[in-house]
Amino acid sequence: MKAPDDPDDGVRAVEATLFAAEEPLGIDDIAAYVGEGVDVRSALAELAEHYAGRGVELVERGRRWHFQTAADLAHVLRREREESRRLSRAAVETLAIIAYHEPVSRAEIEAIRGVQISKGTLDVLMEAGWVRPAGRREGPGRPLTYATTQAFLTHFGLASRRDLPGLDDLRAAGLLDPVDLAMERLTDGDGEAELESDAEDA
Amino acid sequence: MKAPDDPDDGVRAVEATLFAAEEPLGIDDIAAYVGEGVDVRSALAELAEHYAGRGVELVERGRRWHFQTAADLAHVLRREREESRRLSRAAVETLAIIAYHEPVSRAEIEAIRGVQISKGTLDVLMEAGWVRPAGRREGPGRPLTYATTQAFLTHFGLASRRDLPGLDDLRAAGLLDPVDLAMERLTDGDGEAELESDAEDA
Amino acid sequence: MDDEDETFELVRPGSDEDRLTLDLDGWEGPLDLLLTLARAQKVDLARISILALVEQYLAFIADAKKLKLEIAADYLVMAAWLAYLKSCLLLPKDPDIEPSPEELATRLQLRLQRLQAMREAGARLMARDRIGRDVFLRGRAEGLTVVRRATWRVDLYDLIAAYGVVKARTEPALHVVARRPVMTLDEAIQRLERLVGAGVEWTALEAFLPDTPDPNYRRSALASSFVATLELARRGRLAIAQEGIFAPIYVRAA
Repeated sequence: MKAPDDPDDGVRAVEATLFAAEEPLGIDDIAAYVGEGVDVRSALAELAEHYAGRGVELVERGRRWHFQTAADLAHVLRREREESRRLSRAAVETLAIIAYHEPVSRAEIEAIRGVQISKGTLDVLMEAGWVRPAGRREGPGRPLTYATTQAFLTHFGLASRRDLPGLDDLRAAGLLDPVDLAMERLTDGDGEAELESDAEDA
Repeated sequence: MKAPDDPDDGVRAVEATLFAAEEPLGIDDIAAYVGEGVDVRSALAELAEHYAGRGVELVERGRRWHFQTAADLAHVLRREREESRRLSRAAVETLAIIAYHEPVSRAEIEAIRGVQISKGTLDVLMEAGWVRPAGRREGPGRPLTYATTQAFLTHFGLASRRDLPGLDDLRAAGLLDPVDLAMERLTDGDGEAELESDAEDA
Repeated sequence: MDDEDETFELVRPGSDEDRLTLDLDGWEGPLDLLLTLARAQKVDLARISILALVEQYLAFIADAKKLKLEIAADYLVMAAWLAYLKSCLLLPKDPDIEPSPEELATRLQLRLQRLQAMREAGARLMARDRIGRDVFLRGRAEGLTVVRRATWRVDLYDLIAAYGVVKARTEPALHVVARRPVMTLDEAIQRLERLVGAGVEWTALEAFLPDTPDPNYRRSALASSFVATLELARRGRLAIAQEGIFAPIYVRAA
């Protein structure tokens, strides 16, 4: 029965492990299950190729791997149009600001949006598991900063933060720099501005 | 990128549907997802053949279909992890009482300890393989008694229970001096889970 | 008013509320409102006319007031600031004003650009193939199991020491108390009361301490006797005198 292109047992073991897993696994996690003798990295490459173009695909999200259905089959699988968790506009903007600026303090988020963050906004994002506190920044007031999580990458189908849509363009246009810095650039004209991460004008 | 043997969209839709399904699906269930145009039966046959010999298999049980990891890989999906843990003080005391007084009932252990033992304590000792049930004692209530095992002797490097130091030996070694012992326990400080505030102070 | 109609539509797509009941809740603050108005100019934010935008904002607020809509304070603060900016922009240039109105206008423009950029980024993020909406994980994953096997760390010494503790705990240990080199408070009170008697001479407290070679007992006696003097003084039995902090303490019968 076995065709010549049938997978070896190492590949089969990685395949089964990822199929059975309830959450995305890193290479080390997989290795802990399949054992020493298996080259997990090359098995993953082989599997990704094998599943490409099928109804189920192997994807990497922030150095973790999982199987998911192919995006173009969404119409088949979508049971209801309604999104289970519909984010408020404030939450969407806040999430985008954190993702594109992380680590970023609350004051910086508020400076960009021009309004205070209402109480529930960050909570909702943290509850969804997309945002986490990312330590305090050295400096006046030692503000707490926020960053996105592994689950954020997984949920939004990003292999890494570099995959954020339009990230390079935004960076090139200076739109991720604070207003003060952009102002300095405009007035100096030489583009050599000192990086100042602290809050913009109110 | 597409190889000639790549699946058509009908097969892909059936594949994705079964992958995402929360329970095994009958042919009608699948058809309800993938729509009229798909020959579900032949798609299933194609998928079953495709997955044969892989780490994941398509199986039919009572006219319902689902994916499952290959049976021969079951051992991969579970792994053991050894955790070195410190035995709680309650467990050590209970073990010591059993060793010195076996066979001994739970009520007797509690009488000797002067403190009740929690449900899990004996379980832990039996799970470790050091204590075994040693029959019921004739008398009121016919209580179950406990004794130590060969594994207990092996672990503690004892040829037999007679090798345990007697009370005189303990006294000579200062192990019956309550002040010293209380001090030792205070400085031990390994965060006992069991709360035993009574009877410590001399 | 026609302009504003369009604006309401822009901001609140799908809103079927009667427009007369609209207030400013539809906007996430004055910057958001400004951005909406700016986008109605249908030009690149980089080339937008700040002056025209200011006019629009002020007109909008004025209309909202006419309709007696509730206007939050921060919208009014922004209106006041924009009115100031407008007057500065229209007046002849005054080089002494820092920052210049042009700089303020540019800053406003930069802020609008940044908010706009993040709004678009958020929309693109939400439009991605998201798990549970567009792509799906395995519905009934078997799950991976980790079997934890505990290996217990305990040695023979722990065992016999534990037995010693149990025995010590359940056997009465009276001898311990008797051996303690301690003078109790009661003892000290009785002793001091007896020794001071009716003596009216000021006498150092130390003079009343027992003659003992054991420094621990002496320390205990000193502590107990000191507390005893306080207690006896409270009862009106003796008087205490001390010239300064840490100076010798004197007592006599009261």
